[in-house]
Amino acid sequence: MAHIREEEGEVVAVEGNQAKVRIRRSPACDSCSTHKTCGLLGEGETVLTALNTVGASKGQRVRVSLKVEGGVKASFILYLVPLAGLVAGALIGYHSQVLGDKDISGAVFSLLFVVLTFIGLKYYAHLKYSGDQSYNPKITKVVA
Amino acid sequence: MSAGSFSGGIRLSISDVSANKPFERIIPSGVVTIPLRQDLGGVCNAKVKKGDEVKVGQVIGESATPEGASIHATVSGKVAEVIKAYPHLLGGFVPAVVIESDGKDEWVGLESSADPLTTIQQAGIVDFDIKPVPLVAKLNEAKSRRANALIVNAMDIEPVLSSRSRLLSERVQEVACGIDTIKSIIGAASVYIAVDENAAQAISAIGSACGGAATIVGLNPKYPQAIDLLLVKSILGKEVPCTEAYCVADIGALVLSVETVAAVGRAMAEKKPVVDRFITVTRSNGTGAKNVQVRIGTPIREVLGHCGISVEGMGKVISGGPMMGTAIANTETPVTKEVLGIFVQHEKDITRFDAAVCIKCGLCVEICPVGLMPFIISGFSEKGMYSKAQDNDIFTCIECGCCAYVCPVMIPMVHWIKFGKAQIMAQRSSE
Amino acid sequence: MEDYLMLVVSAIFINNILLIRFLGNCPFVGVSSSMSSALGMSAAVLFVNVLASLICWILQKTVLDVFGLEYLQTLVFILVIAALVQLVEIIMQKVAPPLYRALGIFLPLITTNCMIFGVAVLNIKEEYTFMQALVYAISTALGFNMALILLAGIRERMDSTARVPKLLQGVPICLITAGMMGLTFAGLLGLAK
Amino acid sequence: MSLRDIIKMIVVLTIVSAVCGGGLALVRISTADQITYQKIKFIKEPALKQILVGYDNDPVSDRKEIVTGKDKKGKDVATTFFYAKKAGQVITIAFETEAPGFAGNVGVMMAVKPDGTMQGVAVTTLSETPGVGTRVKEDPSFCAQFVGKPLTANFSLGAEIQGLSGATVSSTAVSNAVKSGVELYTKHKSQLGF
Amino acid sequence: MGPVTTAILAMGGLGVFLSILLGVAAKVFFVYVDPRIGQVADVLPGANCGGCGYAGCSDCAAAMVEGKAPVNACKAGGASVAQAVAGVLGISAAAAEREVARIFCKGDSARAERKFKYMGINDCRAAMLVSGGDKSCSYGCLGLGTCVANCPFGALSMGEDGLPRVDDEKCTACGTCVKLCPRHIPKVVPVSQKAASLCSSHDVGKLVKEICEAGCLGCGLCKKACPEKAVEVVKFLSVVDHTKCTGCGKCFEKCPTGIIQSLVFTVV
Amino acid sequence: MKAPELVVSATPHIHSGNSVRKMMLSIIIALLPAVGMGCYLYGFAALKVIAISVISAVAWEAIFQKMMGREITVSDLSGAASGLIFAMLLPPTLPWWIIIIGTLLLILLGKEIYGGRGCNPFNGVLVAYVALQLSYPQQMIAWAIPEGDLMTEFPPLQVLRDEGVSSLAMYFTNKDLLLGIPIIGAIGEVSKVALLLGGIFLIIRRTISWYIPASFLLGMVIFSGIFWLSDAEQYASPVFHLLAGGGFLAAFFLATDPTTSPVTKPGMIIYGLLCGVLAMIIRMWSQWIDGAYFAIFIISMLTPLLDKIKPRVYGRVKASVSS
Amino acid sequence: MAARIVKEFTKGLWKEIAPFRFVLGLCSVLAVTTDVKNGLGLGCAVIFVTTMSNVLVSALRKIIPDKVRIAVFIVIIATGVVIVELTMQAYFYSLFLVLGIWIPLIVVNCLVLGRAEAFARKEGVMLSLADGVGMGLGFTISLVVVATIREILGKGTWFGLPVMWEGYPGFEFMIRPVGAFVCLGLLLGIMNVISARGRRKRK
Ligand SMILES: Cc1cc2nc3c(=O)[nH]c(=O)nc-3n(C[C@@H](O)[C@H](O)[C@H](O)COP(=O)(O)O)c2cc1C
Ligand SMILES: Cc1cc2nc3c(=O)[nH]c(=O)nc-3n(C[C@H](O)[C@H](O)[C@H](O)COP(=O)(O)O)c2cc1C
Ligand SMILES: Cc1cc2nc3c(=O)[nH]c(=O)nc-3n(C[C@H](O)[C@H](O)[C@H](O)COP(=O)(O)O)c2cc1C
Ligand SMILES: Cc1cc2nc3c(=O)[nH]c(=O)nc-3n(C[C@H](O)[C@H](O)[C@H](O)CO)c2cc1C
Ligand code: SF4
Ligand code: SF4
Ligand code: SF4
Ligand code: SF4
Ligand code: FES
Repeated sequence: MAHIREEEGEVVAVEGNQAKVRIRRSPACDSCSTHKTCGLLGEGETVLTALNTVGASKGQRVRVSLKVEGGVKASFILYLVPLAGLVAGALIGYHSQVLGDKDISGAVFSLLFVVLTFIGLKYYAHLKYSGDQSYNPKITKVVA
Repeated sequence: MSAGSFSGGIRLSISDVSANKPFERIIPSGVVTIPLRQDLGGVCNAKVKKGDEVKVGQVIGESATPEGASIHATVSGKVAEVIKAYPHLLGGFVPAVVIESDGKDEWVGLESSADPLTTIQQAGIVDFDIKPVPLVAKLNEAKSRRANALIVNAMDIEPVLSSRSRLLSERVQEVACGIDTIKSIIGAASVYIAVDENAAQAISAIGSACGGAATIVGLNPKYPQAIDLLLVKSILGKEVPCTEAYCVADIGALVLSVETVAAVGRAMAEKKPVVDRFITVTRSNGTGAKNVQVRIGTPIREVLGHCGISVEGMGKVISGGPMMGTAIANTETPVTKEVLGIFVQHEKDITRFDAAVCIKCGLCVEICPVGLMPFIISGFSEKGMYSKAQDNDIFTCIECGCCAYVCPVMIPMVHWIKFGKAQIMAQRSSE
Repeated sequence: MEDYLMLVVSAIFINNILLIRFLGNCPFVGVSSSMSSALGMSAAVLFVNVLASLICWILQKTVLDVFGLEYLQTLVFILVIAALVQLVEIIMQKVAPPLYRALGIFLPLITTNCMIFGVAVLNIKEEYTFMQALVYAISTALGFNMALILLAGIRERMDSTARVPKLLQGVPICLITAGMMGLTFAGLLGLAK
Repeated sequence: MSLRDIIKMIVVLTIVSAVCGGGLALVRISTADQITYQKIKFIKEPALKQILVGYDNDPVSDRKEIVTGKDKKGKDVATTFFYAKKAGQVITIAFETEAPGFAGNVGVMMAVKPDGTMQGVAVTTLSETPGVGTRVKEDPSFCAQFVGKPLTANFSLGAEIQGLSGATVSSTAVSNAVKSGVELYTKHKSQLGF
Repeated sequence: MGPVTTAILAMGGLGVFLSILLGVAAKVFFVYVDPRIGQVADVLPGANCGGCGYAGCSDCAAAMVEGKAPVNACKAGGASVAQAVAGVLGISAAAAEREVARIFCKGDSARAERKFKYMGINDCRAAMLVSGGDKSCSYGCLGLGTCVANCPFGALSMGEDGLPRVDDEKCTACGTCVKLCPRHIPKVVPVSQKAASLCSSHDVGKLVKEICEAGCLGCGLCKKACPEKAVEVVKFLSVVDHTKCTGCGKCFEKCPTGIIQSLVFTVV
Repeated sequence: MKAPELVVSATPHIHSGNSVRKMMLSIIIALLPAVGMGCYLYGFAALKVIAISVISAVAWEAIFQKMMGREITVSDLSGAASGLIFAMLLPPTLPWWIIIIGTLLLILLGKEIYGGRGCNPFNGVLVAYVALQLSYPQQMIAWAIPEGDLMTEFPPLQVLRDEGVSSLAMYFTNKDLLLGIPIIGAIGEVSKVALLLGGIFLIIRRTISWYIPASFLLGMVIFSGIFWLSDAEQYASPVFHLLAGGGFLAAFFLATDPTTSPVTKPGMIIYGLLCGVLAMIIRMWSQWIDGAYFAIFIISMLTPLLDKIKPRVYGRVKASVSS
Repeated sequence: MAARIVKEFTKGLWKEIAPFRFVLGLCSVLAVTTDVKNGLGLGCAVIFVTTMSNVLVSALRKIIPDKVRIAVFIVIIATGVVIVELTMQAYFYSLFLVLGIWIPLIVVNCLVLGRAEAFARKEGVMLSLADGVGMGLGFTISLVVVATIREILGKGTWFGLPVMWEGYPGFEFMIRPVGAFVCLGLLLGIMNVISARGRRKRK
C-alpha cells in the first residue's frame, strides 16, 4: 500500500534537473513533549533530493510529492526484518556455539545477522525502488 | 416477484391512516404564488408581467437551459405581481409570480411535438422525489449511461405518506402510458414497479393494467426503502458504487417516482402540463390525514384549512414526511414541485434533539441502512475533525434520519452530518 | 521453555515496562495521539530496544566486567545508545531512503526514551543470560507497544466522542488512562512473577 | 565543515570523555572500601544479627577474605569470614555458603564458635516457592535444629536434622550448605588466624 | 595498568569513536538552519492561530527570516511582537497600524425580524443549513455565537441583544472570527477608523425596511453628506473609506436608520 | 417586528422515544430478582450495602457534575444503575466506608473525569471493584454465611482452588448453584436463575443484544471444556464454571455496558469470546479465584480497536491509490 | 546581577517548575513517589546532577563545538550521575537499594539535558548554577508533593510518621502504579487550573 505524501519545503540547492529540498521532519514530532530536546543531531529537519520538474530555484518554497510505503508495511520492512535477522542470528549462534561460549556466539551472530539483513535490505530497496522513478521525490509546485 | 431488502432501517410506529383515502381536489380560491424555481435545475425566466391575463397551463416561467422544466400558471386570472425576491422553501430568495384567480379555470393545452422529450420539457415535469430534478435531464443522463432497467417507485417515501400507493391505484392508465413513453425514450429492457406490499389496491390495479409489460415488486415498507439506492439494491440486487455524487444510472437503472410517470402519461395522452401535486396531508397524532390533489401555488394554509387542520397550537409544518421533510417557516408558503406531502406537528409533539454525548450503545450503527457508524461521523463533525469524518464515509450518508430517531440520548446526528458535509465542501471550494 | 514464557508474560503484562515500571512515558504521551504514529513508533522501539540492550549486554560482559569498569555502566550505556540510534539512522537513510522518509522520524524520539536505557540496565541488574536478555528486550518492547497502541485507540475514540474537562485534556487524561490500563492488568496477577 | 572543525570536535569530545572517565575512576577508588562495607552490611548484617550474640565489635568491619576455591573458568573464589569479638576476643566466626535447592541456590549464613560448636544457621538468599520452600527461612524451628551441635555432627537430613514436610528439597539444600560450610571451615581453619 | 588509566583509555576511546560517528552523521545530515528562525519563533506568541496565513508560528518565523513575510505578519502579536522580530532580524519595523474586529450588523433581537424559531445545534454555521438561517435578513448576524466560541483570544462575548461584542483590548485582529462566520459579519478594520456603516446587507432598501429596523437602505444620503467623499454605496450598502474619513459626523446626521455611525462610541 | 410562529429544525422531526432513562430503568428492573435473592440470602446486610452503594453513587455523581459545571443528570438513573451493579459485586459484610470509597472511584475515575456518561473508556464499576480488591483484599473476601445447611464457608470457586475438583460434588449440586441457595458469594452473583431472568428481560426489551452474553458464556464453556475433556480429574466441568462465580452477572450486566463494549456485531462477538476465555484463564491460573470481572476490565481496552471492524458500507468503492 | 541570580533560581520553584509546567521527566516522578523519603532522595540526586552539569556546561560552553555539544552534555551529565551513584552506594546504601535503576536513569531525564541545552549553553556560570539548583529544587518539590499525597493517603504516614487517625487502614490504590498515574494526572490538571487563573488575573 503505497501512497503519495506531500511536503512543503525550501530549495537549498539546485543541481542539474535535481534540487535539494529542506523539509521539516514531521508533525509527529510536534505532538511529542520531548521534541525540543530529543535527537543528538537531528534538528527537526531533513534534506532530500527531488526531481526538479518545475524549474524551481534556490530559496523558493516548493511542494514536493513523494511516494511512500504505507506505515505498517514500511515499518515491517524497515525494522522488523532486521529484527528477525537479529533473533535468527542469536538463535543460530546460541545453539551452534561456534565461538565456544553460547552467550558470546549468540551475541556476535545476532549483530552479524543484523548487518547482513541491512545489506539484503539495501539490495531489495535497490531492486524495488531504483527502477521505479515514481519513488523519487518530485517537486510539483512552487508555492512562494 | 419477491425481493431482497437491506439491513437496518425502521418501521415507524405512526400508522398510515390515509392509505385508503381517495384524492380530494383542491382548487385555490384566491391568489396563488408560483416561485420560478421549483427544482434543482435553475431559476426560470418570467414570461409574464404584472397585469397579464393567464390561463391554466400557460407557461409563465421558461427554463434557461434546454433540459430544465418550464413552470406554468395553475389558475386562470390576472398576474397580480412578479416578485423579485420571494422567500424560498429552503432559504434564500427566488422570483415568483402571483396570480389572482378569476375562478374560471380556463386551460390551454400543450403544443404537440414529435419528440416526447420536448413535450416533457414543456410540460414542466420533474422527478417528484426528495430532490426534484428536471426529468429531461434525468432521462438524458440515463440514456447516455445506457440504463436498461426502469423502476417506477410507488413506495411511499415515508410511511405516514400514502400518496404514491394511492396515485398508482387511481391513475393506472396514466402510469401505464408514462411507462411506455419513458421506456421507449431510454430504451429500457425491463420495467419494475415497486409497491408497498401492503397496498393491495394499488397492486391489483396496476397488475391488471400492465399485463406482463412490467414486473410488480411488492416490498416491505421498511423505512427508508423508497430511497433509490436501497430500492435498486432490493430489486436488482446491486449496489450503486457510492462516490460523493452517486447516481443509480451507474448500474444501469433509472428510478422515477410514480407521480412523475403519471405526469408523463398525462402530458402525452391529455397534453396537460404539471399544474397539480398529489400529496398526503397528516398530523402528528395521525388524525385528519387526507390525500389531496392540489394546484401548485396554493398556500399551504389553504390546504391545511381544507383538511380541517387548525393553525391553533401548531408547532412545526413539514414539507414531506417526519423523517426527511423540510420544516417550513410560514404557512403562506405555496405548494410547489418540491412538496412531497405535508406533516403538521403540534407544539407539544415537537422533538428536541440536544447536543448530548453519545453513550456508544450502537443502536445507530445497527439501524443505519447504508452501513455507517453514525456516532463516529457525527462525533468527528462535531469536533471539527472533518477529514476523519470523510475517512468514515460521511458522504455515503443518505440523511435518512434513522440514527437520530433511535438514539437514546437524542443527538442531532443528521444535523451534525450535514454540518460536516457542508464544512468539507466549503473547505474544498476555498482551496 | 516455561521460564521464558513466564518471563514474557511477566514483562508484557504483570510488570509492563510502561504501566507498572514507569519507563518510557514521554514518547507514550507524545506519540499515542494517533494510531498511525503509534504503529510506526512501535516497530522502531522494538528494533532499537532489542539492538541497544544486546549491544549493551555484550559491552558489559566483554569490556566493563573484564576490566573492572562496572561503575562506568551508566556513562557507557547512554553514549552507546545515543550513538547507536544515530548509526541506525545513517544506515536506514543509505539503505532504503523511501522507507526512511516514511518512518525515520521516530528514531530520534527514541534516544531520550528512558525505556531503552532502563531495559539495558535491567538486563545487567537481573543478571540475565544472553538469551534471557534477548527475550526480555523483545517482551518489554512488546509490552510498551501494546500499551501504546491500546492508548492510541482509546485516545482516538476520546477525541471524537468524549468531553474530557478542558483542564484535564492532553497529558493529564493520558496519564490517568495509563494508570487505569495498568490497573486492568491487576487481573493477571499471579499468572507470572 | 572544515578539517579543523572535525579535529576540534574529536579532540574536545575525547578529552572530555577521558577526563570524566579518569575522574570517575578516582571517585570510584575513594569510595570503593565504603561501598564494599555498605553492601556487606546491608546484605549480610540481618543474617549476622540473627545468629551472633554477645559481641561488642562490628563484625562487618572485622572481616577477612580468604580464597577458598576456583570457579569453572579457573578464577579465584573468595569467602568472607566475619569475626564477632567480645573484649577483643574472637567469640564466633560467621560466613556464608550455598547449595542448590528447588529453584536456584539457597544461601546460608552460619556461625561457628572457636570451640567447634555451631552457634547458629540462617537462610540468607533463596528463590524457592513461596509458602512451600520458603518455610525453611520463615519457620525458625528448622534452623534452630543446628544450634549447639558440634561440627562433627551429621547434618544430613534424616540424621540429626528433620526436614520440613513438603519442602524436603529446600531443607536438603540448607543441610547441604551447612555440610559444605563445615568442610570449608575445617579446611581453612588455619588461615583464619585467631 | 591502573584502574584510572583503564578508565581514561576506555572513555577516551569511546570519545574518539563517538566524535567520528557524529562527524559522519553531520556530513550525512548536513542542513544549514538559520539560527534566527528559532529566535524569531521564540518571540512569536505561539498560539498557532494561523492568522498570518502560514501553517503555524514556526512556519511564519521561517517566512519572516527569509524575508517572505513582513516583520509584522503576525497579527496576533501586534506591534510589540513586530518590534521584537525586527530586533532579532536587525531591521526596523514600520509602525503598523493596530487593527481590531468590528461587528457589521446592528440587527439585534429587537430590531431584526426572524423567519422562524430555530431549533438545533447552537452554531451559526449549522443554523445556516436549516433553511438558510432563521433571520429574515440573509446577510445579518444569526447570533448563535460561533465567532464567540472560537475566538482564540477570548475577545468576543455575546451581548444580551443577541449580537457579539468585541473587547478591543483583547482582540488581536487574528481574523478567526472573520473566517468562521458564515455571514462574514465581523471584519477587521484599523483601530483608528472613525466611522462605518455597521450593516452587511446588500438587499434593496425596500426589503431591508420590511425585515430590519437597523439595516442600511443604500439610499446614499451619507454619500451626499460626506464632505471628504469617503463614503461609497456598493450594491445598496454604504462603505466608508477610512483613509479619507475624518470622523466629522456629517453622515451620521443624515442617515435615516442611524446605521452609519461613529466607531469611537461603539468601543466598549 | 412580528414574532415568528413556526419552529424550523433539521431532520428528523420525530424520535423513537428511547432514552437513557428507559435503558437504565430496565437494567435496574432486570437486577431486581438478583437483588431479591441477595436480600433473601443475606438479609438486611445486603440491603444496606445496596442502599449505600446506590445512594452514594448518585450523590457522588451529583457532586462531581456540580463541581465540573455540568448539567446534573442524576435523574437519568445512570448513576443509580452503576451503583446497583456495583453493589451486586460486593460481599454483604463490606463496611460502609469502603463502599463509599468504591462509588467515589466509580463515579470520579470511571466516569466524570472523562466527561461523564458515555465518555469513559473503562467500566466504572470495574475500576472501583479492582481498586477495592487491591486496597482492601480482606474486606472484599469477608463472605457472609447465609442460613441453610452449608458444608463450607467459602464460595464454590474458592473451594475448587483449595480442595480440588473431587470435593466439589460433595459440597454443591448443580441445582444449588443454579438457584444460589445456599451458596456463598457476592450479593448479586450467586443466583443464576435470577440473573438469567434479568438477562432475558434485557434482551427482550432490546436494552442489550444477545451477542455479548452468549459469546461470553460460550467462550467460558469452550475454554473450560477443552481442559475438562483433557483431564476431568484436575479441571472442573464447564457446567460448574458456568454456574459458579460471576460469569452470569458479568456476561449480562457488566460486559454489556454500552459505553465500554463494541458497537458492531462482529466486534461484540469477538469481545464476548475474548472475555469468556480470559475469565477462565484468570480463574484457573492467577491469584484471583474468579476472573469474570477482571477479564472484562482488560478486554474493554480492546474496544476501540474492535470498533474498527466496521459494518459493510453500502456501495463501498474500493479505495484507489489516493493522491 | 544578584537580582538576576535570584530570578533564575526562583523561577524553577514555581513559575517553571519542571514536571508540572513542562511535562518532562515524568517517569521518575511516577516511580519513586511511593513515599516522601524516596522522592526527596531522588530529588537531591537530581539537584546535584543538574547543578553540576549546568556549571560544567556553562564553563565549557565556549570551547564545545556545536556539532558534538549534545554528546558532551551527555558525558558530563552521565559523569554526574555516576558520582551520585557511587556516593549514594557508599553513604546511603538503603536509599540506593530502594531507588534502584532510577539513579542511573537520571541520565535520560529530559530536565537535565533540557537545562544544559536551553540555559547553561548560553549563560554564565553563576546564572547556570542558580538555574540548576532552582530547577533541581523545583523538581524535588514536585516529587515531594506527589509523594506526600501518595504516602499520606496510601499508608497514612508522612516521612514514615503516622499522620492519619489511629487504625487508618491505608489505601493501597495510591501506592500502586495506578495511584501514581492518577495522582500526577490530577495534579497536572490542577496546575492547569492555576495557570489559567494566573493568566486571567494578569490580563
Ligand atoms: C470520611 C470519614 C472520615 C473519618 N474520619 C475519621 C477520623 O478522622 N478518625 C476516626 O477515628 N474515625 C474516622 N472515621 C470513622 C469513624 O466514624 C468510625 O466509625 C470510628 O472511628 C471507628 O474507627 P476505628 O475502627 O478506627 O475504631 C471517618 C469516617 C469517614 C467516612
Ligand atoms: C509448584 C511446586 C513448587 C514446589 N516448590 C518446592 C519448594 O520450593 N521446595 C521444596 O522443598 N519442594 C517443593 N515442591 C515439592 C517438591 O516437588 C517435592 O514434591 C517435595 O519436595 C517432596 O518432599 P516431601 O517428601 O516432603 O513431600 C514443589 C512442588 C510443586 C508442584
Ligand atoms: C477515607 C477513609 C474513611 C474511613 N472511614 C471510616 C469510617 O467511617 N468508619 C470506620 O469504622 N472506619 C473508617 N475508616 C477506617 C477506620 O479508621 C478503621 O480503622 C477501619 O475500620 C479498620 O479498623 P478495624 O479493622 O478495627 O475495624 C476509614 C478509612 C479511610 C481511608
Ligand atoms: C445493559 C447495561 C449495562 C450496564 N453496565 C454497566 C456497567 O457494567 N458499569 C457501569 O458503570 N455502568 C453500567 N451501565 C450503566 C451505564 O451504561 C453507565 O452509567 C454509563 O454508560 C457510563 O458511562 C449499564 C447500562 C446498561 C443499559
Ligand atoms: S442519516 Fe445517515 S448515518 Fe444516519 S442512519 Fe441514515 S444513512 Fe445512516
Ligand atoms: S444511538 Fe446515539 S448513543 Fe447510541 S451509539 Fe448511536 S449516537 Fe451513540
Ligand atoms: S457574527 Fe457571525 S458567527 Fe458571530 S454570532 Fe453573528 S452570525 Fe454567528
Ligand atoms: S475578535 Fe476575531 S479577530 Fe479579534 S481576536 Fe477574536 S477571532 Fe481574532
Ligand atoms: S522520563 Fe521516561 S521517557 Fe521521559
